[in-house]
Amino acid sequence: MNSVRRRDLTMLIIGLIIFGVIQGMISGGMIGAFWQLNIILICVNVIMAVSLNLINGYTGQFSIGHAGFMAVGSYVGVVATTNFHLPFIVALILGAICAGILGFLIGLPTLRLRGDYLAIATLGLGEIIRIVIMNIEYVGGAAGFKGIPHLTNFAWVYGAMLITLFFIKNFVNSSHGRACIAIRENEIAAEAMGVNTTKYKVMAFTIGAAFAGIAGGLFAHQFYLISPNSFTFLASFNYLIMVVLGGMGSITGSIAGAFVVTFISAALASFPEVRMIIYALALILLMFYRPQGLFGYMEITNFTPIKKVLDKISGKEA
Amino acid sequence: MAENKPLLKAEDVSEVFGGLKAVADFNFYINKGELIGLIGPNGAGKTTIFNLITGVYVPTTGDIQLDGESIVGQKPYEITQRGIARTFQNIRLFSELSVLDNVKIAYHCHVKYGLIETVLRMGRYFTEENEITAESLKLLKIFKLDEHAYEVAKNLPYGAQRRLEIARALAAKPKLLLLDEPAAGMNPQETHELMEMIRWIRKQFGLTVLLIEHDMSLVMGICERIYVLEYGMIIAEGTPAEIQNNPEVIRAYLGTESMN
Amino acid sequence: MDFVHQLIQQLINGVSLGSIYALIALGYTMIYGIIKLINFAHGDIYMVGAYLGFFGVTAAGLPILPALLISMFVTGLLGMVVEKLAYKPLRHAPRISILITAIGVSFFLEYTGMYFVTPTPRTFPDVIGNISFNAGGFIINGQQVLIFAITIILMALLTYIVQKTKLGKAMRAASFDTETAQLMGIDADRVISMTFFIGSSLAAAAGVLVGVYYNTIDPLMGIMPGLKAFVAAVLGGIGILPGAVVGGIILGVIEALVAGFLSSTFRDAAAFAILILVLLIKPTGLFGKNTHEKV
Amino acid sequence: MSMLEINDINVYYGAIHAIKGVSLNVNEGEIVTLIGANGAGKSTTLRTISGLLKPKTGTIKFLDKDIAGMPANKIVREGISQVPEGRKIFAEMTVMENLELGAFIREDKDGIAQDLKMVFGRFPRLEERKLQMAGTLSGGEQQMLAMGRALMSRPKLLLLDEPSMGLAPLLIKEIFNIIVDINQTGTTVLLVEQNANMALSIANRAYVLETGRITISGDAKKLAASEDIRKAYLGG
Repeated sequence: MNSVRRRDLTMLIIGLIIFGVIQGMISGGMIGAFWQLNIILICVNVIMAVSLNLINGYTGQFSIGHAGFMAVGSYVGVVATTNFHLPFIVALILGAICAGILGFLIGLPTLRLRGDYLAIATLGLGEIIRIVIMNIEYVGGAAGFKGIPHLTNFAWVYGAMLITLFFIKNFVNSSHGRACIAIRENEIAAEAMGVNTTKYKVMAFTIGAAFAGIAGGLFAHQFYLISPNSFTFLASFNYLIMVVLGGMGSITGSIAGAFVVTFISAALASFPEVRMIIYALALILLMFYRPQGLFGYMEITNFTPIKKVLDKISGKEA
Repeated sequence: MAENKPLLKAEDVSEVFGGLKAVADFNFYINKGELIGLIGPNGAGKTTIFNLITGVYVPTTGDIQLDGESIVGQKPYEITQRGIARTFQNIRLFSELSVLDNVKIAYHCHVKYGLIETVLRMGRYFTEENEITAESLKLLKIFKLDEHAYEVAKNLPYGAQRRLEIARALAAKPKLLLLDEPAAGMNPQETHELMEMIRWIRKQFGLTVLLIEHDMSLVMGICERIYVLEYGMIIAEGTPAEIQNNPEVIRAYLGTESMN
Repeated sequence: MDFVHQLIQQLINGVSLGSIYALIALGYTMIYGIIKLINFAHGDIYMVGAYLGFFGVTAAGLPILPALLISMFVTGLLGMVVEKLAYKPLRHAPRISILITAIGVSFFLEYTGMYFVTPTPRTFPDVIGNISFNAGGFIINGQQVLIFAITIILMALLTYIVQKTKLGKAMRAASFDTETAQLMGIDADRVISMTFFIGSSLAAAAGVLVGVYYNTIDPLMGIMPGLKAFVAAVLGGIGILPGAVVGGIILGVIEALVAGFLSSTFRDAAAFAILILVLLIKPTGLFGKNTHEKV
Repeated sequence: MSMLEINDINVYYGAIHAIKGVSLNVNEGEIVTLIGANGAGKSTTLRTISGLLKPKTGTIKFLDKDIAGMPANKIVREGISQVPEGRKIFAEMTVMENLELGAFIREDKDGIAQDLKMVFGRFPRLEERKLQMAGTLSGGEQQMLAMGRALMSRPKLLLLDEPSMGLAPLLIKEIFNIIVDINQTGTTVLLVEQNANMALSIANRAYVLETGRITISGDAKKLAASEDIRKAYLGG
């Protein structure tokens, strides 16, 4: 059996063990409601951060309107479950498809822009999505959508997170992913090496948007009410901070970023200003001293001791 | 003549930038298997010619044909897929990636496995990935870079970066290789080795090569035919010996005008 | 007749709003022109300016004009400090790093501001009184007159500085070609510093005027106008001063029309839609020239 | 007397070792030319003197003061002015404004006015076009503007980077006549040129640069007569 495939299996088993432990603690009443909510938010944020990382970190397209796609997934999802009584899984998939299609439609023209122009354009698009939703009476307008069934639980978000992680990990470790990374590294050289840069930029954008849609669906069904105010560009910046903090181009980094940011947010929930000042200083200092983020392009599986253990388990010969 | 159709042919190609003619009525051909040099003073339009051939620029007028088919208007990646690969004057490596990954990326246009096979890790994914890695390592060995395969490209010494760019271009499996100042910044020893390497890979890979170079020892040493460009126009064509003694070329390089 | 009347009234409102955008956009454009940075924090500089004006009028009991001038001066200094501390160390870093830093600075100003002045909006005192002019049925109020007057004076002053003074010439030279400007003996760092000073003080003026116009200020007030002023700068052609003014006014007018005839909730969407359209159709803006990327 | 003394400088562009141990000197009143093929490092040398690049090692002494590593805007104040490669005029400013920028470091209004007259005397075409945008000038006029602009700082040493590039032969002759004239009125000149014959014909001394090293140096007239230069350019 191929050692790469075995390693995947090992990772999956580790993932399931972690799931078992946490689920057990939840069932056993060892984790209170507050931390239960935060664990769910961490998983949702991991999906958001990893999917944004595919666009920003791996493909190098600076997008800061990710909350817009999350909003689409949320609203499509809640309409599907609340108004059409569709199963949760179908609602999530529908949300992902709609967000993905929107990502595709928006990405096609927008990704011609570069760097800071693209950043502002995506920010604007995210805001437009939010404002449009705010003006649709059918979904409650500015007041928000009420009466959402509480369908999200730890098992759902954890499963979705694992799927996202495996999808994006496998994607970036392939010729397709290398094409995206090549665009980030040097677009002109990538094109000269035969990479259809437009295609891969749009592909990354679409995949990223679709996963944000799933995260949105999970997020929305955690609460009784969602409103367009949950998806402002401040929310987008939150995801951006996770990605930048963890390392643009590292999945491990995004996971770590989502953890840290969610924890800080929870811990400082009653001091919102202090929390934001800390983020602000963290961003600035990071750019001064470690612009590549905590993990840079590294994955946890690349660190020698962990790699050795993994190799041993998966039976790879030295 | 029919069986000896040129691999690449440019007919009356002109390129105008904001009213200025960067290239004017450019005509040339390269036969299969040739090693051609393109030289000329600074700003003569040499790199512009490369950019026209590789689709970075679209000619204002004229036609460029590869194997008898026009490639005008095609995107750079399409032209690469058709068999033209290049290096850059100011090295454009994927500098944060490993040496090996730099080469692996260039196999991109030959990969057949699709998105679903990628994500679910099935079918051709493993066989093709293994092949790519093996072939990349082989290429790196040819360019004496195999020991650096897992180093980050930007940490390589300058001469090695130049070699890596050539290795990467070869990974795209081109018929025609364009080298833009491959010896720039190299010392004479490195230049000499590079010369040998270009000769060798041409034979080994059955390549046709077009190179821009300022280092005359290299150009005169390995090119079979040389085109000389000045102000976007070809002023001379011939063998190295002919070019070195061509009064037009000497004028272009040294200037004839003198104050006394 | 009613429609025409409403249209003209909205145009008046639009131009006054647009003048404020123009003042902020000028700073954006100047800073972009010289260091190619979208200064995300520029809108927050404007917020600081508004608060300084507010405290000048309330705590210090100053008349509006001295309060405006002091606010412009102090905010200008703040702009210089921000550049020195946050952007200068990254002068040669990738642009994305500087952009992220700018986002960080923006957060820092917003929430440090919030920490000190609380998130509660403040009511800007009425410094003009309830004056309004009725010209043929169209209402122009005192605040609008003040906005027009100050904007015109500041723009005239800026034009003079940029066109006629040594500093202005140095600024233009440095934003066209920093390296060659240095060969002229121009100290690029100093010119960049001065550009931040001028840009920030214009934003401060806009902040104070907004306070006077809308009577209310809060620590997050800079976010939207900041983004919109950026849209204005892009619309006019980023880096081009008259472009920023024209872009600002066009944007103000379009917003007023959208708010007046469609729905005020679409105001912000209109601005972003304009941004995206401009970027897709003519990324160099109304006054910009096309440039060629060197390979 | 030696005005500019460069001793064993090494300059890098990232990983490229562009200038390898170059030493040269320029005496007061001379025209010295630095010639060589494309990419030999001529411009790099000039840009290092004017402070746009910093040498990793070595010294650059100008009038006995070490200026290596000094920022470019300070070096102008020491009395070195550069006409950059490709002219680099401020295209979106008027001819007049370009010349005013040339005098940026000066405060003596009368002296500036006097020099402006001198520049217009030397380049009458610039006076005719003084209110025109510099970008609308022809290539030759732009070269004249770049030279005029450099003269406005009243330099002791004028650095010229490829003044002949892209110009028609007749114009090149005109430009070189002016260089000789500028030199005769007391400005020392260091001239970088690809057009070797032309440069050698007006220079007192010459250095030939090949891949970052000085390979030949000596009297300009003698070099002009030798075969070495052609070999340096075309090999063989």
